[in-house]
Amino acid sequence: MSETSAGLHRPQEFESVLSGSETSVANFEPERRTALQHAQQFLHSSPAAVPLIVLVASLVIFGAIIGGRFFSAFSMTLILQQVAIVGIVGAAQTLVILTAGIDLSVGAIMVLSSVVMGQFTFRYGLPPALSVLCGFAVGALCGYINGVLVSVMKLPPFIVTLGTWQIFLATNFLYSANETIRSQEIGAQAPLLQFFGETFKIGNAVFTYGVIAMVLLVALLWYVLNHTAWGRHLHAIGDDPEAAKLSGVRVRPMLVTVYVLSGLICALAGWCLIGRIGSVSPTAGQFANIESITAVVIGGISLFGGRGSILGMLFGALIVGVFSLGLRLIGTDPQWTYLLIGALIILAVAIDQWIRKVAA
Amino acid sequence: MSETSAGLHRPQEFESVLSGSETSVANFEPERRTALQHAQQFLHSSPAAVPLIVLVASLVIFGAIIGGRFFSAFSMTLILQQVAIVGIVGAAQTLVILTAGIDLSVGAIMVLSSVVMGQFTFRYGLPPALSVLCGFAVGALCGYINGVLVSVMKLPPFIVTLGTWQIFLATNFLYSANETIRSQEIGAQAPLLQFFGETFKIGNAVFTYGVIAMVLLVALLWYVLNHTAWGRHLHAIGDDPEAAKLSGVRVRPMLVTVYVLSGLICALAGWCLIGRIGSVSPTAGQFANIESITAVVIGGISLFGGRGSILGMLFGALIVGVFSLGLRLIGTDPQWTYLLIGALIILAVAIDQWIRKVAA
Amino acid sequence: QEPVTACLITKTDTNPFFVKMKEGATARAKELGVNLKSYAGKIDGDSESQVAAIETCIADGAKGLMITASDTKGIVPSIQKARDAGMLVIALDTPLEPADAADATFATDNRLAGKLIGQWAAATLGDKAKDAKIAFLDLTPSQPSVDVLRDQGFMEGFGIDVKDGNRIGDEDDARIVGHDITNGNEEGGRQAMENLLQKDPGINVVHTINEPAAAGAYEALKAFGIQDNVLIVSIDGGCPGVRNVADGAIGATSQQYPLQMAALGVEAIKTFAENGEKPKPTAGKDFVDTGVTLVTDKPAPGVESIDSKAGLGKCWG
Amino acid sequence: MSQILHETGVKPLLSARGLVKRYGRVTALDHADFDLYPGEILAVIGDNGAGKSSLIKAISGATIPDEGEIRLGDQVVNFKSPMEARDAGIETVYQNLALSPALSIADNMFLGREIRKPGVLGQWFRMLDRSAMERQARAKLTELGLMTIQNIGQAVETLSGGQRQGVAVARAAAFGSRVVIMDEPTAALGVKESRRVLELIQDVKKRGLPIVLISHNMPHVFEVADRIHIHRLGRRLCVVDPKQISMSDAVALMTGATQPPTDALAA
Amino acid sequence: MSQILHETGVKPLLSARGLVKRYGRVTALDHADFDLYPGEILAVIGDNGAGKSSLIKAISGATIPDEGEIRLGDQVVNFKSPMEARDAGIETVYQNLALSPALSIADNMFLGREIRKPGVLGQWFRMLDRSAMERQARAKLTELGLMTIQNIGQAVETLSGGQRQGVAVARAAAFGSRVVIMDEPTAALGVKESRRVLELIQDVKKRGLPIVLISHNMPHVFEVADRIHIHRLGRRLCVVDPKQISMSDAVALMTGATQPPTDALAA
Ligand SMILES: Nc1ncnc2c1ncn2[C@@H]1O[C@H](COP(=O)(O)OP(=O)(O)OP(=O)(O)O)[C@@H](O)[C@H]1O
Ligand SMILES: Nc1ncnc2c1ncn2[C@@H]1O[C@H](COP(=O)(O)OP(=O)(O)OP(=O)(O)O)[C@@H](O)[C@H]1O
Ligand SMILES: [Mg+2]
Ligand SMILES: [Mg+2]
Repeated sequence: MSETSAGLHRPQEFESVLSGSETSVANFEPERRTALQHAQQFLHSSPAAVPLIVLVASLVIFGAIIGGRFFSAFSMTLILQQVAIVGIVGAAQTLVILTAGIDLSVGAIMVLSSVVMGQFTFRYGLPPALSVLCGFAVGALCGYINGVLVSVMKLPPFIVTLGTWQIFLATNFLYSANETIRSQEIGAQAPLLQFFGETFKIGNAVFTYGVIAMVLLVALLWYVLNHTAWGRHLHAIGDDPEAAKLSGVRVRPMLVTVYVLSGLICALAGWCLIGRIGSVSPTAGQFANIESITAVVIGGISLFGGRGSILGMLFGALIVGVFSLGLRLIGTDPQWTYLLIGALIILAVAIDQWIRKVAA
Repeated sequence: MSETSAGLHRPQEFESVLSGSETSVANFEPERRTALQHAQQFLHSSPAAVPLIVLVASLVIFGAIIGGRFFSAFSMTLILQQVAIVGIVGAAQTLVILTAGIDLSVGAIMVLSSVVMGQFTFRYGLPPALSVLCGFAVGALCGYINGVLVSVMKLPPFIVTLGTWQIFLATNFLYSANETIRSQEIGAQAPLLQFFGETFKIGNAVFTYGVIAMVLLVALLWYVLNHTAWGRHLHAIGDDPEAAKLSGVRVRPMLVTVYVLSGLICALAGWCLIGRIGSVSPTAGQFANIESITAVVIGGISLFGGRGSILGMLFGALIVGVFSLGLRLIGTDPQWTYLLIGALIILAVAIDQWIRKVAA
Repeated sequence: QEPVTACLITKTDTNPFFVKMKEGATARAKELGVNLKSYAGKIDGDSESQVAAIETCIADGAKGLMITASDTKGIVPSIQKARDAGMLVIALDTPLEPADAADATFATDNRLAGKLIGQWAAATLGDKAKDAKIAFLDLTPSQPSVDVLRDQGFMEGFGIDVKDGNRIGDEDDARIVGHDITNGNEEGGRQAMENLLQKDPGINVVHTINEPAAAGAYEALKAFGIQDNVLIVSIDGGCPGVRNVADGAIGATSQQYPLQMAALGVEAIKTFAENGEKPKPTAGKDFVDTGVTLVTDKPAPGVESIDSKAGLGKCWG
Repeated sequence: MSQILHETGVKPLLSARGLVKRYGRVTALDHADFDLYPGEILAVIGDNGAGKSSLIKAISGATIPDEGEIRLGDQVVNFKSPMEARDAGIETVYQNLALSPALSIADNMFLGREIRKPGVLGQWFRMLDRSAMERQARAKLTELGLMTIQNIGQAVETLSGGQRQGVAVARAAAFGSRVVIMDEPTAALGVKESRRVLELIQDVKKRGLPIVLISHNMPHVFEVADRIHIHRLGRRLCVVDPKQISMSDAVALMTGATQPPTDALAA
Repeated sequence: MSQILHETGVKPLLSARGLVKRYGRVTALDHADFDLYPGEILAVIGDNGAGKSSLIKAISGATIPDEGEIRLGDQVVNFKSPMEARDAGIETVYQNLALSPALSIADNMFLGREIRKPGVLGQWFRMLDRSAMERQARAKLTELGLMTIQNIGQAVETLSGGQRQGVAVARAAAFGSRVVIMDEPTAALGVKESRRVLELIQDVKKRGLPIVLISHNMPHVFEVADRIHIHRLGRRLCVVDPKQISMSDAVALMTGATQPPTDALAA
């Protein structure tokens, strides 16, 4: 092993044999794949499949138990109406959770925006369209505050939104002075605010514009998340923010954008909320954060970010809707619904874990 | 670079010069440390110092504004009484959060245990002492369910406890049939259940046994966490579970133990709750999870596990108590309290982050 | 001399009913020179916050406190502490259990309020009352006493056998389509109405626990296009509710008087602080009845009522 | 500006002067200098913690130095993010790889420089051209002869460590237009895999691109480097020519066993 | 049981037969065998992904193999956790170190084998004897001459990569009573730091303990190993004697360029 400059610019001797080595990378294939493994493989590659299957199964089961009262176009569209708000808020929550964050303040932003839309119209006499815009602006501002605290100050999203949840909610109560604006007044003076509550029928099926808004929003976000660079970047951030930054994703501005977008979607939910309950009430939407997280979790989206499909969230919300209506129609105590939804949440992640483990 | 067997068992030639290399490891010390850096260093090394400082500062400020009505032995001990339940539940939460988990079901376990203590005595006529034991058993069981789902099934704690929260709460309502057991009855037939509500006076200071229980519990856990192997292992698990496992910590049984312990502590909180509100009410404790997490966060314990002191949690709970009582005595709208506590949460982590960043 | 301090503790500070109660108390306190502090729970059922509030009042050296208890049994020991500290305790709106745990109770007769709308609904339907289909939109799963009193009062008024008068849900009258819970807000009202309509689309009478729930129910009926075939009755008498009566969304509502309750309470505390005199209950009842009036624009024979214009003059919120 | 060990007249393509970076109490870079000339392979060697990674992070925009100046060609540059450095033609393989585990190989290779569909779909709906990206990714990987991956759409997390390293190196080699930087690309690799990476480095050099290679493997360094930058205690100690110095001497300098001769010292 | 390349009569201290470990679709160990004789340094070499880490994880209790048998001395052992392997005297330095960043050096060294205070405090209150642990930790680190750490109470996260590796190696060397296993202990280390670790390995051997060393660095392997276990495609391909085989031949075997002679083949 004497070292001379002649030895430079030449590989070490033992490396010369490499030219003869096998060129294939070590590659282990399982002996044979069972049907179960095939199923796992399929479920692994399509993250929204499990919630879809659960949804269909629960529809069938409740349909079999309850019969036509449940299994009608009318009932089905009723579930859609009941789920619309959670579905829209869930879309906002999905964006945030895909970046490995969490937004506990969604419900507070929603109700604050709806209150602004109502109060700006009735307290200050602004034209409804302008008030709606102001509501969106407030939603965006709330989201911006969350986004800056998370991305620029680098604070954990759970804690940031735990704090802003209380702040936005208190602001809502202080600003609104707890005043409800009546449905009849809104209907008479500012029907635009109730736009998303308007219904139309196709046969027995009854739709509201709120339902349409939810479906379009989810479809749009699905497209954006899966077919644009922005969507890929969002997944990359949730996957590993450091890696995303180093491979050229502008993490900070992206995160701010995501939270602002989440705020805007919550404002949209606030507008739909006025349509749904008719009036503007500062006490509405108290459980929107838990309900939206529940939809996301049952929809198979990972709380650690980067994995899952927004369609799964929609199915998750619908599963909760089917259970709620189904159990009420059977006539069980409402507490049984909570109990079952709790079990469903745990089951959903357990299945998800199982698929991931075996099909890794 | 000819290779002969004579060359074996000898270092490569270029490595022979190493004997002359500097023996010190590269060591950078800052030119000079400012007072600020010294302060950061101190705060970094004692994680409970910041909340303690904030606590003292808020006591002084409220004392200055409100005067003797606030700054009296009576008021000070009143804060302790009001904080006792949150402090005890916060101790359970601290254990779980130190393992990088989170327990959303603490409040539900607490109230379910208290209902079991009450109903077992009054519905089935068990001796109160036995009912209390049953309450503890139920708390331990709930914790065991959480623990098994988290450690054996390897599901994320947030989702597990989101699910069990709803399950335990619904069980509580279904089992209790929403019945409150009146204080008078308990006082007459089973005063043991109200044990932790009994007061004793030292001068103007009024203490309940619940307060004593909280202080002793926190002191005990502080000792266990810092001066026993078990405590060190718990920190190691929160820090990096994989590393902990490989360096010889029994992660799975430890995690189950932690959740069971958390359940037991919640049962203790349930017992204290009976003492505090006098009666056994299935609707109590709805906010215990959020309040305990708030105390933990303000106390400077990292939600990512492994870092922070249980004393910080106690100070965090007291800070919230001081703010609540202080603002109520000033007579502000309660919503301002929520708003300020929200801001306090964000401030607390921001400070924590700053200390960690600069003193790293 | 230091001004008299009085405390007002409500179930929440977000429900308009309590907001107005607070306004009434504040206004009267200002007139009388009483220093009023108000507290509330975070949500309906949050008894711990109320306990903490009572303790604060004791620490604050208040002369009296008014409370709408979230947990009418559970709060009693804390109330006792306040009384031991020499305070006058007045239960507002919701009687404590036992009622004599407080020095006085200023309340609406909730069973009567329910009975009035029950009678009105029965009278308005006339013969059709025999095969009415009734939906009950209740408050929460825990059946708090207001819920029970109003619900069972309505049944008495309508002519339904209530069985156990202290329990909702043990009735077996075929006219009852079902009960669902609303949490007393619009959202819950709408969803509960939808669920019950799903059970039986022929519902024609809806008893609602309060006016926000009624407003939500009305939205649901409107979406089903059957709002004109259904009678909604409610209890509260808040201004939005009375206007809903005027607009025909609510058929009839029993109006209660929270501002007056609170104002009377403040006066009682002031009197007590000055000469130690405690308020006396209304003759024939074990509480000070602050009155209840049926408000409707379609008066029914045999049920005394005022119209919405008169109701609007006395409404709150 | 001294032009160490290089023919006078040729200007450095990428250079840095007086870079300082502090992390709390640690000074990772202590007035470090750096020069990379066109077409060369520059190795950077030094003890653990000497500040090599910090140096290339500062140069590639991954961290912003507290002090100092960086020049690309004739211009002073101030990269605020890795994106900006990339846009200026500097591609980096970081010590910790910087791949997104759940994204596919193609997605990873094109992260931050996605190709959109032509026409309305791409311009208005900003739709990604998946097939074009996959085609190009496959072409680049094949061209570099680095690996045999069946499915270009499979997630990076399903690849072996060696394959992942391959993807990262291929990405840098394929897209770097002015400079390619590699931080310990062979640290976790086996003999065979390391050899492939070294061959790749020489391929990239043949395409005329200069390369910065950080490595602890002396035989590798002496095999491929044109010049060796020795980093010590947060700064450039000296630059040596592997043809004129033995490995022993380089190691002695790097570990502080000897002091550099004055003529090799940096400015 | 063939006793490959070892005097007949001496029994292996630690051996494994037919180990199988599957991860989903990947078979990391495919009927792998293993033998370690008393007092020897056994190197394990192989391509990336050959299954070396999986092998030592199975032996040290970090994973439970799906099939196969492990013997320590004469006994069949079934380690359910790293703790059990440790209690049996097998200490391991894992590829990813396995230190807890927020705990101190002393806490890390004694994790899972803490010393309690003597008397009532320790027995009843289970109080840790901090000063004893710190004293012993310092003594062990100094004895092994591995490093110059000022403060034994400082958190591991404040140490450099080399220092951390040092703590992990020192822990294994200090507490291993029957076998010490090291998985790529020098992969991220500089020349100087690597040398220290190699010296340490030889020190441990002098104390009579057998060592398993996984490494991709051929010169290092050939310098210290008594026997070389060549791992390929999830199983032991053969065991060779570094005194009788050249590096080139070993690399050729490892990468599949040549097939092993039949007499070196494992059972
Ligand atoms: N993000 C950071 N935060 C705190 N300290 C850091 C950070 N990055 C690097 N350092 C410190 O800066 C010094 C230089 O680190 P750097 O990673 O540049 O060394 P290196 O020469 O690349 O070492 P190696 O050969 O081990 O990769 C080290 O002491 C390290 O601990
Ligand atoms: N926990 C795991 N889950 C899934 N696959 C795994 C896991 N651990 C190892 N593998 C797979 O098993 C195979 C063998 O891995 P192993 O880490 O044992 O290889 P190695 O020889 O140590 O490689 P290297 O030299 O890169 O460290 C690889 O294909 C790897 O991807
Ligand atoms: Mg480095
Ligand atoms: Mg390995």
